[in-house]
Amino acid sequence: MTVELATRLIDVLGALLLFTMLVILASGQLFRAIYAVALQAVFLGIAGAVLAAATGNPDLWVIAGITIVVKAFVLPWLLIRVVRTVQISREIEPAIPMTLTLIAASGIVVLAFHLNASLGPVRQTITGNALPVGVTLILIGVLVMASRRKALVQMVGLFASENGIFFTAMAISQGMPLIIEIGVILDVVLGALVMGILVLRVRSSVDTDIADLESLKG
Amino acid sequence: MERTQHIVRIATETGLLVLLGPLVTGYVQKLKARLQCRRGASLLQPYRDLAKLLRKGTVRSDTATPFFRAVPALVLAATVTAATMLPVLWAPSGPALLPVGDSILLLGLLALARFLLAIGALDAGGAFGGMVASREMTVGLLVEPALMLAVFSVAVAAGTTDLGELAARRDSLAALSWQAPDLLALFGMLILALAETGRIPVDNPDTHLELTMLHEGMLLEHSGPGLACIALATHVKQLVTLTLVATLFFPPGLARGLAPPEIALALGAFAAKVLLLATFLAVVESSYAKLRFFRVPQFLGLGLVSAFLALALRVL
Amino acid sequence: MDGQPPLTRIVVWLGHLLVLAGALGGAAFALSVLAGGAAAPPHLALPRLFPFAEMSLSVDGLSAFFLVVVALVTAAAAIYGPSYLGAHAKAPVLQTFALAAFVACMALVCCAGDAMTFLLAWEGMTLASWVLVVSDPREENARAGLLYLVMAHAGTAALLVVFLTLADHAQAFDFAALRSAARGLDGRTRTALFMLALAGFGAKAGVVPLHVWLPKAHPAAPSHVSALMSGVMLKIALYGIFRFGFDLLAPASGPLPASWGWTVLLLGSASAVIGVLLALQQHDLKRLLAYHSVENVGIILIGAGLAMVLGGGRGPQPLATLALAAALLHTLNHAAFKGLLFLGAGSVLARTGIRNMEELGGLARRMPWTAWLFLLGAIAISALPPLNGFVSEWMTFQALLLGGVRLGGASGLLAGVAASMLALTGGLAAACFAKAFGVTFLGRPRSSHAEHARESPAPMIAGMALLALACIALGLAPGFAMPLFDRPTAELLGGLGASAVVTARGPLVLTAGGPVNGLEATAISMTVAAALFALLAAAAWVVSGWPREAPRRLAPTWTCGMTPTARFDYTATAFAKPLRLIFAAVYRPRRQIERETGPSPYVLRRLAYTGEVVDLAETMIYARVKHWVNATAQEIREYSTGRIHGYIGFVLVTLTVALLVFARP
Amino acid sequence: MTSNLLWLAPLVPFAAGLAMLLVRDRRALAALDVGSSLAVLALAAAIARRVAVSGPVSALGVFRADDLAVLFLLLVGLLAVAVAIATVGWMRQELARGQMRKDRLRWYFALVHGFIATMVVTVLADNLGILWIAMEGTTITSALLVGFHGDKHGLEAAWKYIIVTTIGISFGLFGTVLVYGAAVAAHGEVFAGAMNWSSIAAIAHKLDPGIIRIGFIFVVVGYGTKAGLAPVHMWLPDAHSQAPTPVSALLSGALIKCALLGIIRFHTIARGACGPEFSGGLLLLFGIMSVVVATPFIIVQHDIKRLLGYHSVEHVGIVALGLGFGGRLGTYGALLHVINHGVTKALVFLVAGDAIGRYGTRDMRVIKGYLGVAPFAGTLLLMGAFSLAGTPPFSIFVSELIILRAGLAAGRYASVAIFLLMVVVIFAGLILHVGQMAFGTAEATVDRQREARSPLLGMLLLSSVMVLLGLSIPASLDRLLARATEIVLG
Repeated sequence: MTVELATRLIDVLGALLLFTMLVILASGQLFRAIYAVALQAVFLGIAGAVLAAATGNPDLWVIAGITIVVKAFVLPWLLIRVVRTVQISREIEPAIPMTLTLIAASGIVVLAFHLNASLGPVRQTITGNALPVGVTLILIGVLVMASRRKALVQMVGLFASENGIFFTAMAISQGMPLIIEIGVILDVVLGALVMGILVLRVRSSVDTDIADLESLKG
Repeated sequence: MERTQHIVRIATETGLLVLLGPLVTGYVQKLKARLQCRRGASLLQPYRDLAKLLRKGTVRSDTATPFFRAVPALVLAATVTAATMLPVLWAPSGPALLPVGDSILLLGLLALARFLLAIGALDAGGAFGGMVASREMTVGLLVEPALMLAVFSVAVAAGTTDLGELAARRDSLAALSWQAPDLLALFGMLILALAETGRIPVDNPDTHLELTMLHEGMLLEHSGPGLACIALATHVKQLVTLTLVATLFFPPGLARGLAPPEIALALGAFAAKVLLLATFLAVVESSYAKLRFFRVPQFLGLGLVSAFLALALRVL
Repeated sequence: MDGQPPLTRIVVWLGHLLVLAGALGGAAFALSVLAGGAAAPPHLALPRLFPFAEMSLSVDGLSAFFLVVVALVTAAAAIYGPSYLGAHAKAPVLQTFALAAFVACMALVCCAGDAMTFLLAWEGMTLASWVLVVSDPREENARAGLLYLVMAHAGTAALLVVFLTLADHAQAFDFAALRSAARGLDGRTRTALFMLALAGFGAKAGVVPLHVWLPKAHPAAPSHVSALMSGVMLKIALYGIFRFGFDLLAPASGPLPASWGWTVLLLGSASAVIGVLLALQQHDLKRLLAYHSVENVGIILIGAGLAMVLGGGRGPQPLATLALAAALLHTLNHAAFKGLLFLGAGSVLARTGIRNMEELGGLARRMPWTAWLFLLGAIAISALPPLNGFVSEWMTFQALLLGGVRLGGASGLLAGVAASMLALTGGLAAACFAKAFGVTFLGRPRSSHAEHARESPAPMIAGMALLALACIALGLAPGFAMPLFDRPTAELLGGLGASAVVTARGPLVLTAGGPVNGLEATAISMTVAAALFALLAAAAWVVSGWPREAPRRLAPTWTCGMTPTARFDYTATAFAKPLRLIFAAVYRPRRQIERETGPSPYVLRRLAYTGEVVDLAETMIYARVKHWVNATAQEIREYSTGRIHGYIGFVLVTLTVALLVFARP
Repeated sequence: MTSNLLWLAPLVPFAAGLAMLLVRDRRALAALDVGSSLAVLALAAAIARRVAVSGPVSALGVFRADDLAVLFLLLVGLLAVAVAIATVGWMRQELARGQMRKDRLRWYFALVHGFIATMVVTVLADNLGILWIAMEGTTITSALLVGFHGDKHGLEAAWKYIIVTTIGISFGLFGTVLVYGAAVAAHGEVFAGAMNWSSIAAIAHKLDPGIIRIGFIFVVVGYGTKAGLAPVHMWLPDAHSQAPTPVSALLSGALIKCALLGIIRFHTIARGACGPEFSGGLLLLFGIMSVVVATPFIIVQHDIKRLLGYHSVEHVGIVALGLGFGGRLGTYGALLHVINHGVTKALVFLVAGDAIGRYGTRDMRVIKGYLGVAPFAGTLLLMGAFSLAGTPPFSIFVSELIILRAGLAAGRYASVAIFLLMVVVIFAGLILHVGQMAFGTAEATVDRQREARSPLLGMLLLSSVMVLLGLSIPASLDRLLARATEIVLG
């Protein structure tokens, strides 16, 4: 596995990740968004494998494996279970008009790649377009959270932006130390669990979506 | 020796002012009567009034405090102490050996007399005392600053506020010869003299209608010897005011030494000046009507503005 | 102290005696320093509390003089306090402790040798007096206390900037370093710093645009504390102005920048006239006295401003010293008679529980000592001859006339305006206190409380008598007090001490060393004038009271034949009516009369009059600023919608903007 | 220099937390709570002595205690003890008032100790990844605590808290990744301890400024959200007002400071890589925005806890301002302000909690005459309010003075002017509200029971520290602050 091949593969995977991000952004159905996030995690795992092969760093294999197991299966399963117990309507209502979010998303992509261009010689250490793609994924993930009404969609957006971070982290010269990666993934899972508890607690006590509560202001 | 001669001089000048005070009032009353084609009381009538009052009994208000009895004596004392500071016959040569006071202290003492009279009027309680005290203080707070400004406009040129020194310098220094500021100051002083001596445009000395009198109102509750003291104080105050105007604006005629002809000349000059000003008072009294009280501030405002302009012109 | 448990009484008495001892000790120490002539000011280094600032105390002439002022009124208040607190106290022990802290802080501010001690003591003084203002936790006291705190804090913020800029240049906090650093600064920054310091200290001294808190806060405190606040705390603020104007920010040599002196002079004149005009319309005894503090601060500033203008060679040196001596003497005088008046008002409040003049009256017969001491204070504050108020005003007039006006040109005219303002103030003050004394103490009692008033206990009278004595002494023999000002004037203006200009031979004779444009001709002698006055008064008393058999009769006051009742007496509102007409532009009077008539319109059953006078500074500036601040705050508050999408949106926008703006090198 | 004190410090509260899950009785839980907090403080003091004697100490390659960390550790320890003492009495009152259910007590204490453990790890972490993980840990534990009461408002606040701060922290992670990448690039290959702050700070000048600049922006916005810098502060008033009082005290007092520590760590790296102007300028901007944005909300606020929340935003802004002014003085003042504000804010939160308990409402217009109801707590409330507003005899005045002087030294007159103006306006607003609360007369319905001893003890501990720091800065603290400043300035 030569370095050029790895770089080209990473670019392809980066493009695929961007595509799945746009799918989440444009999706009207909750389940479609959840499956897109799962798909994103799969691509992430593949990227991890590619980098592991290119750099021969055994840790990356472990990380790729964990990513696929946790992020592609555990978290989506958790989301789906919450959706089923909560029996809410499956549509995603936008808080901000769709056209506005699409314009913002494109602006973010332009900003990310412009930033990447302004970087100096350090760019070679990050294989391929990992940095701009990572930044784009993060910002569009947050944009999804800001522009969708439902709590679950916000969780989806959060997972998507975390995928962006992992993608860049792995691409940066053979990824972070193993225990850090595992710790981060553990934290993400714990965070998701707590969010799930909160959504269920509100649903059972007040029967409105937790994201609609806005009585604390001023 | 120098000091005793100085004391004798002051004593005679003050004695002169105190004794001639009632005479000037008598003269003004007489002149007013003449102008109104009446014979009028004799020139010595004020002296007879004072003598009569000294002999009469006193009626005192039941709400008045012991202080009320002390007011007449204090008012007379304040007015006569003010009189000691005026150069009537002699202009002092060098720095005063035993300085008593200058023009600011004089005006301060007159203000003290007015304050005590007002307190006395309030002490007796009742509507008239309060009303008159309020009006007298209002007139006072407009007249006092104007008088001070008029005196200042002359003092600034002379470089001192001591009246004796000022009169001495007035005729010696060429710089103090008559200029525009002096004219304005004199005009202002004459208006204020009317208010200070309680004459027609501001206050009517002869009326008995409680609502219109200003100065007389404060004497309402006093009687007997107390009233005599206050009446005398009023007469002396009138003469002090006229002498102040004379000292500031008509300096010639003040004697230097003790030679009898010099003193006679000084006495004559003093008499002429006082009679001139007294005539002015009488003429104004009989030719104007009394202003409604709330119009008086405009009238006095005129005096205040002209005094201030005198000071301003002196500076610019 | 009758109404309190024994233990509290002992603690309160002990506390106050401690304060008295401190005051006397302080006075002795200060007088020794003042008598010390050119000896180096005593310097005491304090323990190093803060690593970056070395704290020290140093008492030079100016500090010593202000210590004397503090000691004088504190002694009187300490004697007066316990018996006042007994009948009137909400938390006497707390008030005693706060009083001790308050006085200690004031003394510390005077003796502070460096910026850190000064600032700590300055705010400590504010906090201690705030505790005293709100010690009686009624609603309006809390609000008054709040306004006071906010104004004081804003003033301190200004001082902070001045001190820290100087400290930054000097890399040290003590005054010597600040002084040398200030000399290094260019003229413009020094003027900016001085104006900032003037604003900071002006807020605390109650100079006109910043005086709004004073009439609200001072009356709220217990009366002996009001006396301290009005008599002394305002002076501590003036001490600040003197310290910065003449000492810290002054150039190494030559005259102070002209703008300083004229600003202070004009602020002083404005404060004097507006203060007394507003005081005239007040019917609450203590508010009236508080407004008068604004007036007297104005008079002091006129003297100080003039000294700044004439100092350093721009005008004749003796006159600059005279102006400064006049300002310092008036500081002492005002401390004495304002303290006396507040203690008098406190004694009336303690006995009748009423502060409103309209409901008092006839107290002179029931509380003779308080009445005549209050009258003495009234004569002193109205600048009437025999007493000390007149002396300092006379000296200010001399300095204004012979120094200011003779400068000629525009500055001469400005001095002329100041002189006319000062003259007007004297007249207005006399009218105001004729009303205050007359309506409160004379005539018939207009309420049951006034009817049954009894004289205050001895310690309260003793407190008042001490200050009255000070007024009389300073009034009759001011010449002897002149050496007190030698050291401060010599230090601040250099050259002649005050007594050289104003010869201290018994009577106050204004002679300079040698003729300076005719200066030596003006001489008055308060002692001789007072002796003459007493002699003549005795003579008149004897003549009018000659033992004669003439009948003496008591009769009701003449009211056109009707039997007079308390309703006949002239009220304070009526007394001040002519002035409301004359100065309508300043007061903007508003009145409302309800007339309830019987069957025919001419049968009047009930007539209710409510009149109100407006403090222009308050309505024009403060009400508007408060309204604007609240309105904008309310507007901004609408933006926080509480929706989580907004929160996330802000995070996203902040990040993108930061990346766009800052990411590029 | 390794010392096993370092990994013991976080372990003690964590173990105590687990132990508490097994205990049901309130008194035992309280005893365990106070005991473990005292242990944390003791360990902190021991570490402080060790570091003072022999310089920075590290353990397990992951933890490292330098003077900066010790400063924050002492603050966390002190607040933990004070809050634990206050919780004893507070919990009894809450149970009596039915606010807290008995069966959920052990979860509450366990979560509080989990929260303290994660904060200790954050402070002691040398590895930036561990720092992030611990920060995420604090978010999770405190989110559950914020929503502990289970009412609608509590859950809403918890949701906003966890979502917004998790986004913020993920930005922080991305920033950490970038800095790590730059470090690896500068070093040529992955070296041992590449993610340790000490090693990165050592080679800071060799790092590529471009990527560090982007990384620092992500960190400032990320950890800034957690610290409550405006305009990303909006979750803070909601979370601090709905959390139970001791948790609010810990949140405002300690947690915000840990987030600031994160920013300070990266501030040092950024100073080394791209010079002091960049990171200082950014911090100054955020500081000014925080002070300006907090002011209107403080003036027209009606809810006492939201008022204190916004006040925390202002004071975080002041610390950022101090760092922004930079130089020895600015940093010294900022670090001192961290301590002062932590102590004072915790005190005022505890007193506010007592007042809310007694009056049953948070609306300051209803709470009247608190001085009459609870004299000691009322006086402490006034003292705390004056201290927060920056009046001298108290500590915050000293640190604001130093920061002001640094501002003037740095020649940034405009921001000093804005800062002073806002401080005066906030002074007016705060004293107006607290004055209304303290004075006047309380209605009859107010709970006038005698003040419980333990909350008072906790409050007195904090107020004594506040007054002590107000009147003087002890020599030992001064040395610690000086050394910490050296570390921050690199």
